[in-house]
Amino acid sequence: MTDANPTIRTTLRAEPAVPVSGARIAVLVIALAFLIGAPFFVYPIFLMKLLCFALFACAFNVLLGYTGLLSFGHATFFGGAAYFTAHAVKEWGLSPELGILVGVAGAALLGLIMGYFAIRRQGIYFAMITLALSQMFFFFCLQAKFTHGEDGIQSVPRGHFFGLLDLNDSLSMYYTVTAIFVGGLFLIWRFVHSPFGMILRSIRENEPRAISLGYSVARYKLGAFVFSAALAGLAGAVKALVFQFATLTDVAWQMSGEVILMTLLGGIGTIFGPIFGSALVVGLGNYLATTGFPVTIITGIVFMVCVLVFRRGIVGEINATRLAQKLGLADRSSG
Amino acid sequence: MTQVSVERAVSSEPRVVLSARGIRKDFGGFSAVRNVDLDVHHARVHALIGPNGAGKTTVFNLLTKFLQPTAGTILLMGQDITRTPPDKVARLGLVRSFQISAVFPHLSVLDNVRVALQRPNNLAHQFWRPVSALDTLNRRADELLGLVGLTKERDRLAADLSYGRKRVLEIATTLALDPKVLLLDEPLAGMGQEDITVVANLIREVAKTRAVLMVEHNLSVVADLCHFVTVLQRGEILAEGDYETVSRDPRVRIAYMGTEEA
Amino acid sequence: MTMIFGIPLPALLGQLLIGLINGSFYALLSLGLAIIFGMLRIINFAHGAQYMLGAFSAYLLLTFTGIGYWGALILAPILVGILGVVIERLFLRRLYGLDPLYGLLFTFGLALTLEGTFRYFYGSSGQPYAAPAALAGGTNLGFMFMPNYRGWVVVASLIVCIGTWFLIEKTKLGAYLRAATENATLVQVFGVNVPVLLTLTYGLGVALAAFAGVLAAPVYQVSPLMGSNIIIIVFAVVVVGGMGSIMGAIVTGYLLGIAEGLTKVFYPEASSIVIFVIMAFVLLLRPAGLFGREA
Amino acid sequence: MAALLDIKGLNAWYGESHVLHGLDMTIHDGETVTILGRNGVGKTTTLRTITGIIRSRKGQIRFDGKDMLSVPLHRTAHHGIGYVPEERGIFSSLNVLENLMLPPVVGKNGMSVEDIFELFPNLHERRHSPGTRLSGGEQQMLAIARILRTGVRMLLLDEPTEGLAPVIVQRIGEVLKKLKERGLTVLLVEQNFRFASRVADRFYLMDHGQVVSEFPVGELPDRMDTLHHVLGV
Amino acid sequence: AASDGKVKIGILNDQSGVYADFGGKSSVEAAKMAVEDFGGKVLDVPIEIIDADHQNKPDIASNIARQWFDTQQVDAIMELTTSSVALAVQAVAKEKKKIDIVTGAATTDLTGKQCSPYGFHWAYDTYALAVGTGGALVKQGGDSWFFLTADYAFGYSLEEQTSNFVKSNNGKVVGSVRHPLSTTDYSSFLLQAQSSGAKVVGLANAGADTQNAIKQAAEFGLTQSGQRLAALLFTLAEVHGLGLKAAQGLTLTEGFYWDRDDESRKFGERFQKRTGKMPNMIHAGTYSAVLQYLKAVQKAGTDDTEAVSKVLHDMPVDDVFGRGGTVGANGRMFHDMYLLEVKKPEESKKPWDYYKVLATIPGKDAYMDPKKSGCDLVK
Ligand SMILES: Nc1ncnc2c1ncn2[C@@H]1O[C@H](COP(=O)(O)OP(=O)(O)OP(=O)(O)O)[C@@H](O)[C@H]1O
Ligand SMILES: Nc1ncnc2c1ncn2[C@@H]1O[C@H](COP(=O)(O)OP(=O)(O)OP(=O)(O)O)[C@@H](O)[C@H]1O
Ligand SMILES: [Mg+2]
Ligand SMILES: [Mg+2]
Repeated sequence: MTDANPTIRTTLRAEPAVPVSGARIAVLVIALAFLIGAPFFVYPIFLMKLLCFALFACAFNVLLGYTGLLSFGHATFFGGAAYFTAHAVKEWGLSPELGILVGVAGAALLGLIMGYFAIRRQGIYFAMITLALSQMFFFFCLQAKFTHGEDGIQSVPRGHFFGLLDLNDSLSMYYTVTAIFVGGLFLIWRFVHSPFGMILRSIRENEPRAISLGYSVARYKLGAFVFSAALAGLAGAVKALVFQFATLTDVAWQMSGEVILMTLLGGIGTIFGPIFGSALVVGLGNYLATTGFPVTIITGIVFMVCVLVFRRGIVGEINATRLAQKLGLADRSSG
Repeated sequence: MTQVSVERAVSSEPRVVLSARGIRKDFGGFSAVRNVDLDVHHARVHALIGPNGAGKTTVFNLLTKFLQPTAGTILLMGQDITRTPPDKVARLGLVRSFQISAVFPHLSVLDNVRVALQRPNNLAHQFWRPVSALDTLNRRADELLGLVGLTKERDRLAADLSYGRKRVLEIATTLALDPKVLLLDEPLAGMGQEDITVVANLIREVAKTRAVLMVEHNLSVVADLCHFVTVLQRGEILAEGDYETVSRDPRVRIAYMGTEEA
Repeated sequence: MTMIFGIPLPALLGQLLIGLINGSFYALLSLGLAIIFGMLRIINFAHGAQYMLGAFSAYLLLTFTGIGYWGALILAPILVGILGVVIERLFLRRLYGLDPLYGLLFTFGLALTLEGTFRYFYGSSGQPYAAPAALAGGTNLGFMFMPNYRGWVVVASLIVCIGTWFLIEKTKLGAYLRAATENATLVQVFGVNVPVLLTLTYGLGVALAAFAGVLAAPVYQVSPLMGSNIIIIVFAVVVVGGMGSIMGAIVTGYLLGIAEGLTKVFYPEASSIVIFVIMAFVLLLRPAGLFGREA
Repeated sequence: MAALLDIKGLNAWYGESHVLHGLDMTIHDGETVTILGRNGVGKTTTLRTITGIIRSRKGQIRFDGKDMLSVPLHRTAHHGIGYVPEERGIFSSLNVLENLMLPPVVGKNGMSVEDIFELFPNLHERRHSPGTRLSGGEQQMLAIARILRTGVRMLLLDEPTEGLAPVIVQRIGEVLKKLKERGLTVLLVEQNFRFASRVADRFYLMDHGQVVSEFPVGELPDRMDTLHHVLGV
Repeated sequence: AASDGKVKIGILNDQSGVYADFGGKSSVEAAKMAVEDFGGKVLDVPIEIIDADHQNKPDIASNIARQWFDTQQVDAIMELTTSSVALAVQAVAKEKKKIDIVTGAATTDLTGKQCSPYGFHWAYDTYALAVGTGGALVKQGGDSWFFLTADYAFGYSLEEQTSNFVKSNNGKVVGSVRHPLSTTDYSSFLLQAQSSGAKVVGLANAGADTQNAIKQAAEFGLTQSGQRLAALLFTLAEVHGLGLKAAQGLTLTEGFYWDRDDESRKFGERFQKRTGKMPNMIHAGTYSAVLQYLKAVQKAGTDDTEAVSKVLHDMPVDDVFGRGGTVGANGRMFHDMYLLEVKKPEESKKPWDYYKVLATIPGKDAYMDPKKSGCDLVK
């Protein structure tokens, strides 16, 4: 294993489980209150978009932050699920919850296939393989009939959630999305801080040792990969319902780059970092759209600055401050 | 060093648990290991010594399947493991340590041991349960840490331990799996004298109920601890027998021990 | 006429040759990537953008100074190489010793910025650039009409590839570079000025990309996006060849170019993904790549 | 004898942590000097500070009369200092021969490749293998051999016997004696006390980043008690 | 009267991405020219133009569209480059009962299955391109065709529609080859086209793909050997990027050419002063769309969507772009299209003198009959 790199373990390091402190609970309560009240101040559809991307970034972070694997192909799961859900709801007439299920299952399946190939290698090889495979999927989507090429699947009906909640009402849509987001986030948190997550961490720390302890490393990595793919799919599926379309932009490799940026900006290996990161990226994209300043240049510069001076990301930097450590918001290892 | 320890474990049932026949490993044109036959017995400490580059670590890698042998067969408790992947071999009860210390640096000492305990206790796959589910392992983990004298360091990060202590931790982790056969690659290298004594005694203790195969350059420990010695040179077996026999062999003295008394 | 799989032999030969031309670009680009990765442990995502910069420099040299193709073939790689040197000095060197992922992410951002900038100033539809008069026209090879310029592309890329390979694998300089990859401090202790070496290496890799860019300018549209289209394919080439293997990068570049060319004849719909499919198979059968060094 | 290496009041830091606290040391031309000390007292750090790998340092280091503090890292070797690190530093992407030929020749009395292969026949046999495919002992030999070719005047050797078979340790001892005959100055860091006592002219005993005592090989028997106490040998 | 004291038009297009040259910032200029030409005020309230760069992302576009409609009192959105964006925004506009006029996207779905009572398609569509290049070129003698088709829905529909016209004009299609999107090297395909012996090689692709194919066709001497190259979606901006040397002899269809007559030249020159380049059909189309919208508001006497839409459907178009144009029940605007050939470098007398007009296709022939469009607004 010549590409094992010793620095990966020290620079991409995750927070260990920490006993819940008072300050943490306070932060959570405030966040929840904010989520509930937000649509009365901010544009709901923008909020929903934000939540979808935040969930996407968090799912991505499971892989990068907690397994040490940089996937450059996560758009496949995000955009793929969006297509599956859109198709299931529009063409098969499935209800939204079943549509989402189809999207998630599809993304998990894609994750299984891509993961099967990619986990054979580590580090940047892994990144490049996922990139190449997602490019294959892009071409598949481009050419497949059901995606309608560059038009995309349009006018996807939102329907009624569990036959009750009318999602065409933007508030009920918003609270549905919020519930899914919170649920997804909880799943991620639980996954990362579970016995399984513990094994993942040990693999990231020292793979040969984990093997010698009898763990079939490939299966654990694959498990993490599929989990991350499925949740990215959840985000994509919900997004398809929110916007009522699924298009090629979500499966293009630029989207994979964007989610990396979100995670990097917010803080790799932190639970809440990607949320801030995605808020910034999405907000920036929207804001720059009307300023006339080219978005790609700004995005590129943000990327470079982040890597050069800001590697821990927003939440990572906050966690590293004395105050955060004192309040028990931060973890033990990042100080 | 001719003294024989009185404490040597009496081998109650010297059955063969790990056996290799005619194993060979070629790297390109170069064969690092050739025609090596080995029998490792239950309840005995078996030493593998030899000059640097003789192929000791390679033999370890072959036995634990970290390397695939070019030829030969390996049996673990009668089961053919020649084609078995390394993690499976570990699950069958053949566990190794590494020549260069192998811990999980950013886990606490306790967690290092708990990770090893997770699998035998069926706590490895649960992604839906909280980590606190692992607290049931604490008792056993603390026991193991106590055994190697790491109780004080229980909550420190493994990375913060000194080299010698890391090696001790590695042994505790290995023991956590309760292996049938234990392969130790230079377990005492880099340890201070106190640790050497602790660990040597520990090896002696655990060997009462399992087989141990170890590579070691510290000949006084080998003399003290091992029931059987195999000397490897240039990938082949040069001599075998108990320490006295082997150390008197002139070929071994020339190839390995040197002319002076070690 | 001899037929192979229902394709006349001459046509097949023609397609093989075309594949080789395509492969010339892949080889040059993957060579540069492999060098930079091999020495700096950085996946140079900006390689495509630097290829584009090469082509654009040729165009700019022509428009603003009147320097034509031949001058640009020398000057553009030097200019872009110098830019590479500056980038390495100012930024990349801060990333050495970190996880290589950071290098990848940084150069990704760099690529976005470079492409964005050119798109901002030159639009997305590109700029015209013509082949030099000496290489205009074509030759009838019997089985196909071969534009002279394409013949030159093959020759030029072969020369540069072999020259670079020799420099890295067969000279002392190459040994320094490879050693510095692993332990730069120690090589410095031995008395070698490693920082300068690394800077030059990055410059060289970037210059190779720019060289490919100038070669490409008369064939492909000189456009800000030309690099981002090709770079992912080149990544796949490098994975197939085995990262860090110079020879691997070159040979695989040509081979995959040919494979792609043939796919365009037999099953054109798949020509965009054939390289990725090959990559998947190679990974299954030889995870280290065709030429990778791994036990 | 002239002082070849003259160190006064040397302090060195790893980031915040202060490791060397005013170290004094003088090595004369042609001497073999061994630094003894327990794990972590700063022996390796001393060598790394002399070569300049550790840049946050204060005090005085003079080599052959020249101030070394301002010399950039890649010029140290050219002044005549060769370093064999604890972890050996064999390059895996280079084969044995390339590893051997890697350091530029900086002085005229370097050994020829033939001499080196005669001294280490193993290396000759494996000369085309990748460097790190050698066993630990072979790598150690290669690391020493590599510096001998360059013709430095002074060799800094960090624990050359760690993890080596007794017979090899013995060979390295012989090599060091031969080097001494050739007039090389050697500063050796060793934990293997028996080995050190065979090759050294003089000893420094270190503790807490300082030299705590210094004595010639002749005084060794009288000092055994202190050494027992400090080193646990 | 205007509902909120002003009439506000949003230009939503790609300003930094692959289609930036299609319309981009210059289209905003075109829109402003229309406002000026109209007099800056309508129904005594000021007219305001705002714009945004949708980066080719439908989600950003639909977000902006919603915000414009809901919080910024935008009355109509125009241009909407690329079909995924156009369809998404048209859906939003329909839901919000607001007007959208598409000039930047090609898909006929906008006035077909996904048509909207408030949605209009102004400049061109795949059908018109097919009629122009496919139908008109056969009449000029190009009666055997070989297609180089981008391997996705857009390419297929261009190829299919074009071959229909080729066939219905008694031409024949001798073959076709599909190439993946973003292919850089076309030589294999060009060789196949060459050996097919077809008189016309039709490029059913777009953007950089078309440009590369044309450039390499010149290299392989396709036109010298008597074949004719026809680009199905190509505009002046791209011809400019390619240069006449590579583009000469190319046939294509556009809905506008600045050097058509005095009126268009005057418009072109004004536009060039402001943007540095001559307008293509998208720029001119956006100009026309804005102007016509303002006229409709004026005529309806209100900016109410229903009323203005009705006027837009009924009122003939008469401006530099849409001379004698009419609007169908499905929102399609019918106007003349031009079959154009790119001049040789030596034929070009002045900057931007790029085209010879081979034929004019009257509006009623250029576009699909609304009855056949599949739009359920057409009874
Ligand atoms: N890279 C480093 N960063 C921070 N502290 C370090 C680093 N390397 C060594 N140290 C610390 O500096 C002190 C001296 O280390 P040094 O390596 O010089 O010891 P040594 O005497 O060579 O020990 P040994 O016999 O184990 O090799 C030790 O306490 C060690 O923990
Ligand atoms: N992956 C490999 N490829 C090629 N040669 C190898 C490889 N691994 C080991 N070797 C060679 O095989 C021989 C035996 O190596 P091994 O590491 O087994 O020695 P060892 O007996 O453990 O030595 P030491 O006591 O120094 O650790 C050495 O000459 C080494 O160079
Ligand atoms: Mg070994
Ligand atoms: Mg040391």
